[in-house]
Amino acid sequence: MYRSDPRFSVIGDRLRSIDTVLVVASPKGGVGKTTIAALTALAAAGRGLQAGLLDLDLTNPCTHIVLGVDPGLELIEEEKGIVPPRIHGVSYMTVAFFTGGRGLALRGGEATNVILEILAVTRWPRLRLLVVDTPPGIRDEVLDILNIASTIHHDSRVVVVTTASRMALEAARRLLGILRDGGFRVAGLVENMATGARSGVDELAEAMGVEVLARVPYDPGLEDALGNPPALLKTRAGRALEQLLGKLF
Amino acid sequence: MYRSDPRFSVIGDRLRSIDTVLVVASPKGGVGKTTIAALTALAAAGRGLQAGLLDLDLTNPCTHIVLGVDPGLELIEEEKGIVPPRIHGVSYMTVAFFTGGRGLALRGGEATNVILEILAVTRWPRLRLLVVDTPPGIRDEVLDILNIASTIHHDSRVVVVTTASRMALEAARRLLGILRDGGFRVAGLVENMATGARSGVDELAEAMGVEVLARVPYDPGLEDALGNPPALLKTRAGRALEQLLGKLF
Amino acid sequence: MHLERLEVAPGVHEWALAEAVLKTLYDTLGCRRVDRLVLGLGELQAIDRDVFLFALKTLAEEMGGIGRVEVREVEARFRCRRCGYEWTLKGAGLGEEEREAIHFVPEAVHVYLSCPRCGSHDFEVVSGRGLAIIDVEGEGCRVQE
Amino acid sequence: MHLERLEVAPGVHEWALAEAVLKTLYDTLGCRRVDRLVLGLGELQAIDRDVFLFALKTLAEEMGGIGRVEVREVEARFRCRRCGYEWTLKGAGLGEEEREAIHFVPEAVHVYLSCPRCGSHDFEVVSGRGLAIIDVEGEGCRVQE
Ligand SMILES: Nc1ncnc2c1ncn2[C@@H]1O[C@H](COP(=O)(O)OP(=O)(O)O)[C@@H](O)[C@H]1O
Ligand SMILES: Nc1ncnc2c1ncn2[C@@H]1O[C@H](COP(=O)(O)OP(=O)(O)O)[C@@H](O)[C@H]1O
Ligand SMILES: [Mg+2]
Ligand SMILES: [Mg+2]
Ligand SMILES: [Mg+2]
Ligand SMILES: [Mg+2]
Ligand code: NI
Ligand code: NI
Ligand SMILES: [Zn+2]
Ligand SMILES: [Zn+2]
Repeated sequence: MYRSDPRFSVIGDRLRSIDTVLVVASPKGGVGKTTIAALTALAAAGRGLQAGLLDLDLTNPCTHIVLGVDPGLELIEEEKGIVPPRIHGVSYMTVAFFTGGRGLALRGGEATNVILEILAVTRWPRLRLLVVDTPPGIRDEVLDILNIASTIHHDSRVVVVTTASRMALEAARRLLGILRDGGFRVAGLVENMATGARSGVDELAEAMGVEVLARVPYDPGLEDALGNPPALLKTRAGRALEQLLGKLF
Repeated sequence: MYRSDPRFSVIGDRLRSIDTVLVVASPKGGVGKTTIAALTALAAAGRGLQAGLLDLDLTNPCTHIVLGVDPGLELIEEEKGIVPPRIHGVSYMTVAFFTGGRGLALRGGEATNVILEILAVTRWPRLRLLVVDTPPGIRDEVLDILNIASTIHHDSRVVVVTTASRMALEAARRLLGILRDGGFRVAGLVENMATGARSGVDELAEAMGVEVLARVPYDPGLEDALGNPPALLKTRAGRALEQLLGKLF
Repeated sequence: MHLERLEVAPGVHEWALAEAVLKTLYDTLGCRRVDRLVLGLGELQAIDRDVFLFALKTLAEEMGGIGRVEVREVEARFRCRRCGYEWTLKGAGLGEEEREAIHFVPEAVHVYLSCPRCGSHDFEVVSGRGLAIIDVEGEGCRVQE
Repeated sequence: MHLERLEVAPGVHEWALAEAVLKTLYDTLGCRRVDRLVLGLGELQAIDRDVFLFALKTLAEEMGGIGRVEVREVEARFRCRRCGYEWTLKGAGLGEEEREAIHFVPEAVHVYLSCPRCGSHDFEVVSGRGLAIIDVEGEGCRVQE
């Protein structure tokens, strides 16, 4: 239980300035969690919504690569906690600020420590939306943010990202089963690298009783736009996220 | 330290029948670890080498999807331990035998427990090669198998898989840094979904002083061949793994 | 898919556990002879006691032998990491095959159980997981922390 | 990339820690008044003591106040999970910026240190990680396990 941890009691307060926490998840790597999480936050900010992005892929954070940030301590401001820097309008927090973007080998409970530390210290401004990027797997990082958000926050939702690949679908099914059993609020599925054809994603959505919120097409230009948010928002992938925002607000 | 664990002392014996342990790794998901690990084991068996495959992606195992196995207890044989079933000639062990392929939510040290349990109980036959598939991230599963293999086994090597994507390259760089510092034996890089052009993979290999062992082309037919090992070995990806085997033996 | 082995033999990874216990006693703890051994056997590790004790005696013969062995069952208890609820295996309604899976890999319990109060699969196995050496008496045994 | 904030203010997440300690005392432990408090301050959490104590006193005024506060430093010790070697922070040769990063997120130490014997970044932080409430005396404080 977290409750006896001195940091836990502060976290509820810290998250109070946030209307909606959106956890972007899938146990399968490479389906587009990071890309979709970062683009969703950028797209929301582009629409004038106060948006934040929190990278909880602690051992291998990648959102700074999408945002084009060279991560380091010089980006954060200490003021009775840490005020996250605003990157293209997005209030941004990542463990990479503290690791300089190097790989962080973490054991079990250490991940929980890092998450509690970061959540306890980060002073989010008023946000309409905080998007949380998570690592693949069903490990401490994912379990912690689900527990914390569903226990402490009044409006937290999970977006499950998948492609039409069988391995990705199976991974999404696994997570959706766990979310259903735990009564977590699932916003729905996002199909990434979609071809437009009806795919296993539709079958999965029906079987699990969730909605397909958006279909993000495969865009060969995305790789070159990494690190350049304005260019990213102009890719087909970036534009497709309007669909997701439309379903959320 | 593992040494005080009753299972640890057995593990050394269990791995003694194996000539080479090949750990397939990258902190980035979706770069092709699972595909390459499974295909390497299948290709080796196809060449008449005694080969094994161990899936350590504990919370989200996927090798059985590649091999076309419906995982369950009925596949394993108990005989003073567990004798792994042979699938298309590959001695195969996965946590999915015990979870029926469902998602397994694991906390920190629980992953270590599962790995020690499986390694202590599995009676590998004489193997020329055991390929180990690992989850993304730099967490207990990866750290454990690296520690165990490098401490207990006389010939363990790590293959780092990457694509030419910036996020994948950065992830590979992170892992290679950790492997170099720890003096782990790195067999080299495998470039997956390669286009044939010179890519960031070559630069990374030079910068980190490792070899590019193989280039596996992107093969749009791979998805349809999943679950069908003979068909998988005939894809361009399958054939490209000959290159990897050639470098290993 | 074709399988080259399909037979299933029942409950004999007891041998692997027995081997592990003996290795710990004779290698790790440095025992030269074991007179008395107290083991704590977690409920999740639902092994066949007779097979296990037979394996222990048989394998011990090649080493320094083994004296009196006492096996204490440790009840499985769980605590939800989301809501804090505690419960036990009794009445959790696990099927035969699920128990069999869990006896191989106790952590597989996270697949088959979820918190009776909030449904979370994220819970702590407070007790009853594995096999522990609770006490050992004999010659040369260095008992570690 | 353009940043809307680039200024850096030094060492004041002491306020966040002070707030966390007070919340634990007054909310979790149910204290109505705190007369004496003993804190263990991990070396990795290298906070500015004066700022921290000032924050603690200041923030406590809105609550039931705080009496005598004793802060004990706890040395950072590491143990390699691969080879078992143990070492301390002294002489580990960390730079200023590295220490600063670690003071925010102690686990970042895994990036900046590796085992002096085998080079592993996989080591245990045996002690000296965080901030712990070692002892508290006052009115209404329920001290938990
Ligand atoms: N819609 C898309 N079109 C083209 N490439 C994409 C798309 N979505 C993601 N990618 C690329 O796929 C790779 C994996 O995406 P990423 O967001 O890192 O996935 P995850 O976070 O789930 O591991 C990255 O190289 C990314 O640039
Ligand atoms: N060379 C390739 N050509 C086409 N698809 C591939 C190739 N390698 C992997 N894939 C596909 O990419 C996805 C991710 O591969 P996977 O092996 O699961 O990666 P990882 O294990 O690193 O997460 C899978 O859907 C897989 O079928
Ligand atoms: Mg990601
Ligand atoms: Mg920098
Ligand atoms: Mg994989
Ligand atoms: Mg089955
Ligand atoms: Ni058995
Ligand atoms: Ni500070
Ligand atoms: Zn619960
Ligand atoms: Zn070491």
